[in-house]
Amino acid sequence: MIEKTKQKTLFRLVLIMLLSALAAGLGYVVLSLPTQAPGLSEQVTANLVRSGVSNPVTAVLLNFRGYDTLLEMGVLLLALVGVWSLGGIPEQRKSSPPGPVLDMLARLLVPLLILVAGYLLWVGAYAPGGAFQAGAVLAAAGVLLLLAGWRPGTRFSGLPLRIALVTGLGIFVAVGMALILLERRLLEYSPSFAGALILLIEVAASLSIGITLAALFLGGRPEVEPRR
Amino acid sequence: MEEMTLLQWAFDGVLGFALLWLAWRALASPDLFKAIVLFIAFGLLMALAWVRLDAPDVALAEAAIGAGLTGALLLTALARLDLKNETETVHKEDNTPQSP
Amino acid sequence: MQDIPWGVLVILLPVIGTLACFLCPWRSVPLGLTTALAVVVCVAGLGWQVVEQGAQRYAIGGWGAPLGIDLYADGLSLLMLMVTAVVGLGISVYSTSYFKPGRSAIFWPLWLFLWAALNALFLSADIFNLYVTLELLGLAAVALVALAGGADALTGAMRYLLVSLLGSLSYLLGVALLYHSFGSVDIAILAQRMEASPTVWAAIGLMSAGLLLKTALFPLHFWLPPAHASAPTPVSALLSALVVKASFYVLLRLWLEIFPLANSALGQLLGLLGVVAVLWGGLLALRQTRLKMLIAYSTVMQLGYLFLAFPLATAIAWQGSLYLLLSHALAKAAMFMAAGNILYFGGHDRIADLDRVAQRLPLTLAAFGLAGVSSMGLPPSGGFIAKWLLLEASVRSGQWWWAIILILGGLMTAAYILKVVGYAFTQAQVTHEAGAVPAPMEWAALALALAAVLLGLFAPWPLALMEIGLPFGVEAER
Amino acid sequence: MSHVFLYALVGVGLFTLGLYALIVHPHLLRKILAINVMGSGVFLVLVALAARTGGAVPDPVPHAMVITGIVVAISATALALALMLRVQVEVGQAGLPEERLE
Repeated sequence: MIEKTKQKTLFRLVLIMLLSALAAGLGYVVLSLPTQAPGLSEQVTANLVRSGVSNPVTAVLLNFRGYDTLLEMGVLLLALVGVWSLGGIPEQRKSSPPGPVLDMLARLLVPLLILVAGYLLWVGAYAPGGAFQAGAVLAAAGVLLLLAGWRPGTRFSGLPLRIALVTGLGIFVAVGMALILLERRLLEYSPSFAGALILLIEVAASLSIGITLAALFLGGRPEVEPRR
Repeated sequence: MEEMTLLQWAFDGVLGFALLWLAWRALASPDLFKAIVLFIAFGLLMALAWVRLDAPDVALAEAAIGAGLTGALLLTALARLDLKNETETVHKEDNTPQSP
Repeated sequence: MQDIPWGVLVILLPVIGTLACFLCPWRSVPLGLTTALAVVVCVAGLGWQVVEQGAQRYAIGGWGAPLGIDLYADGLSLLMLMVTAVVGLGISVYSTSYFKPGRSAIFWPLWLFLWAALNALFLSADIFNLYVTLELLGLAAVALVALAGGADALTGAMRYLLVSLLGSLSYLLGVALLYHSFGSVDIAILAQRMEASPTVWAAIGLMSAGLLLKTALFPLHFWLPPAHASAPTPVSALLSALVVKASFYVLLRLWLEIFPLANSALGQLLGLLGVVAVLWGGLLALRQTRLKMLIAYSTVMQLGYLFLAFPLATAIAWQGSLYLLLSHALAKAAMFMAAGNILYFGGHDRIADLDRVAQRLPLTLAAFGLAGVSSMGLPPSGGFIAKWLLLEASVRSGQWWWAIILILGGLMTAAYILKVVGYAFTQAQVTHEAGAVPAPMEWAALALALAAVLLGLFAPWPLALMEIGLPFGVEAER
Repeated sequence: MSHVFLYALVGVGLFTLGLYALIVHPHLLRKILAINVMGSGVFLVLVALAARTGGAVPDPVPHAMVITGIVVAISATALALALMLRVQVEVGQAGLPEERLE
């Protein structure tokens, strides 16, 4: 037993030394970088007019590097499919009935959060905000509802829920495919339509993000399987 | 870039140190609940750091997703963990004093 | 025909298939099979395009690197897509009989997601986009391993998830350093701007370490055997055949395109680790008592061979390594499927109790044997061509000692393959009642094993594909 | 200017701190926390160094990358937590078998 503890301490000491060396090396490397580097900011600024939005981060996320975002919507949906596939996740041990305070809080905050989400979505075109932030706020509203004891009804938890979950990725892919059919490139928006298309994708994306994140919080798959 | 004032230096220093300290405490504190709460606090300070680095979009995403929803996920997972067999073990787990 | 962006379809079709399977779980088998066939057609279309017109670059959104993301298809990516399509089709057919309807509805969306991730990874020309595809791939693979349920599979999946995330983060830190050094994440642009500096060395180290962890090169292989052996059989097949190869592909691309300066000492180290992987994997494979564990350790061993090209670093060596990757993908998928059939048939995979499998499952044993021939590197299989190329490369570059390991490894492989085949012919002490194995499962295994052998008979064709776009450069002297 | 490098160094520190915790702590919940701390470290390096443009506005491309990364991180965390709960049901502890939570 003592031998084992000794080994453990020795292991940790060696590990700490190795990791300190790693940190020192990485720190040196970071400090050796030049103090001025424009990165891609000039190109982004130059092409911002054609991107359809004026917030550069939104432009990168949904236009210049929109393909990354498409795949990332896939990652989010995949996580949910994965969690559902595990099945049988234990419920919370004691589900104490939510008190009146929580109930009131939910009634008060949920509409407010939905408003905030809508605002963030709209403002994302030209100021900080956008689909992910809006989706996260929507998810917060959903989590609050779940905490207050609300559960999706059986009518909602089948096909309608699944449709809501895939809308974000679905619209994204549909827009991409439609552009290909119009003999443009994947996700190549014409500057005059870019703003509208981005907004369409963002609305669908934030809805799906919100519901996906709330569903991840709920954990296991709702009991009802969609039926034909 | 703008001239650095002493106050800004102090702010950056304190924030950087607080980030490292909170991360260390979140990873080393023996109580898992406390660890998660510290991790949420860490996420909120990260959001502050993003604001300081002129990244408001990232700050919003971090506050909502990184701190808020991740925290909710962690807490509900902890509530669902069957701690009957682990109550002692979880506390014992980190008995050994740590230095990172 | 000429203008159809086949590469984009190859990525988007499996995503669409996933969404369809997710929305209509009760129809997932026909939807999934249709998608699989459509993807195979699109890969063929892309192949035709690349053969006719040479390497293809496609700027998504019309922006072009460095601002946008490019897709790039040359001979190397095309061959990876093709082997994925062939193995993917085999796995799709196999799984129609393997999974019961309830499981099947869960399997298909995950598998099609994984397929989309693989195709996106092989076509990506952008190191940050590669990070996203790696995460997509890792999460899908983990969820598929966990599908088996039970303590072994779940802990295997958990360990795999942690390892996969650690590898991705290490890779991402390297990406951050490269972006902030050169202002781009496009591979071609990085290749032009590359110059040696401490930052570049750190990036090489971080990215390589992350990818080696995901590729399970010795000594970072510890997570692979439990995860691969405990997964459902179609999943074991696709993990060993394709998923570990994906991170190897990324490593290969980086080494060929943006890290050529690292070839010297680090290449020797990787070669040495490869040698140890071959010996260690072979030794442990010999000692296994369960068939699926044996095959999983054989993967650890075969992955070691792939790294023998790094110290040699000539065009022939890279071609040999890629050839080995292709034939191993086919052979290993066939081998896992054969093992799955035996497991399905007898209810266990203890090697010592393989009760006269030869008489009862002749097709399955034939598949196992043919896949074994390719793994040993016997003519006329794809494994033979691969080892021949590596042998030639090592003799030509005067580093003949790498050749010894090829022969030694072949002998070890022969030993454990023959051990299994031997037990399959003998009668066990306890005879088993056995269920019938559905025909698609047997034929899928045999078809892939035959493909591994055919890869050797038709060697000039893949070798010609490897020249498109010159991913491996030009051989200095002939 | 140099506060950029301060934050980048903090990022490096968080990365190594997380790596240490990931290796030494057997409890899965803590391993998941450790992965998240490592991720935050990488994101900090990405965003901090993006402020070296010399102008008022930092480079937006790493910002977008980090937002992508944050979403990937929460997806992975959700899957990991669900898997941890299943492991606990099957194995009886939220740890990997070779590392007993003694």
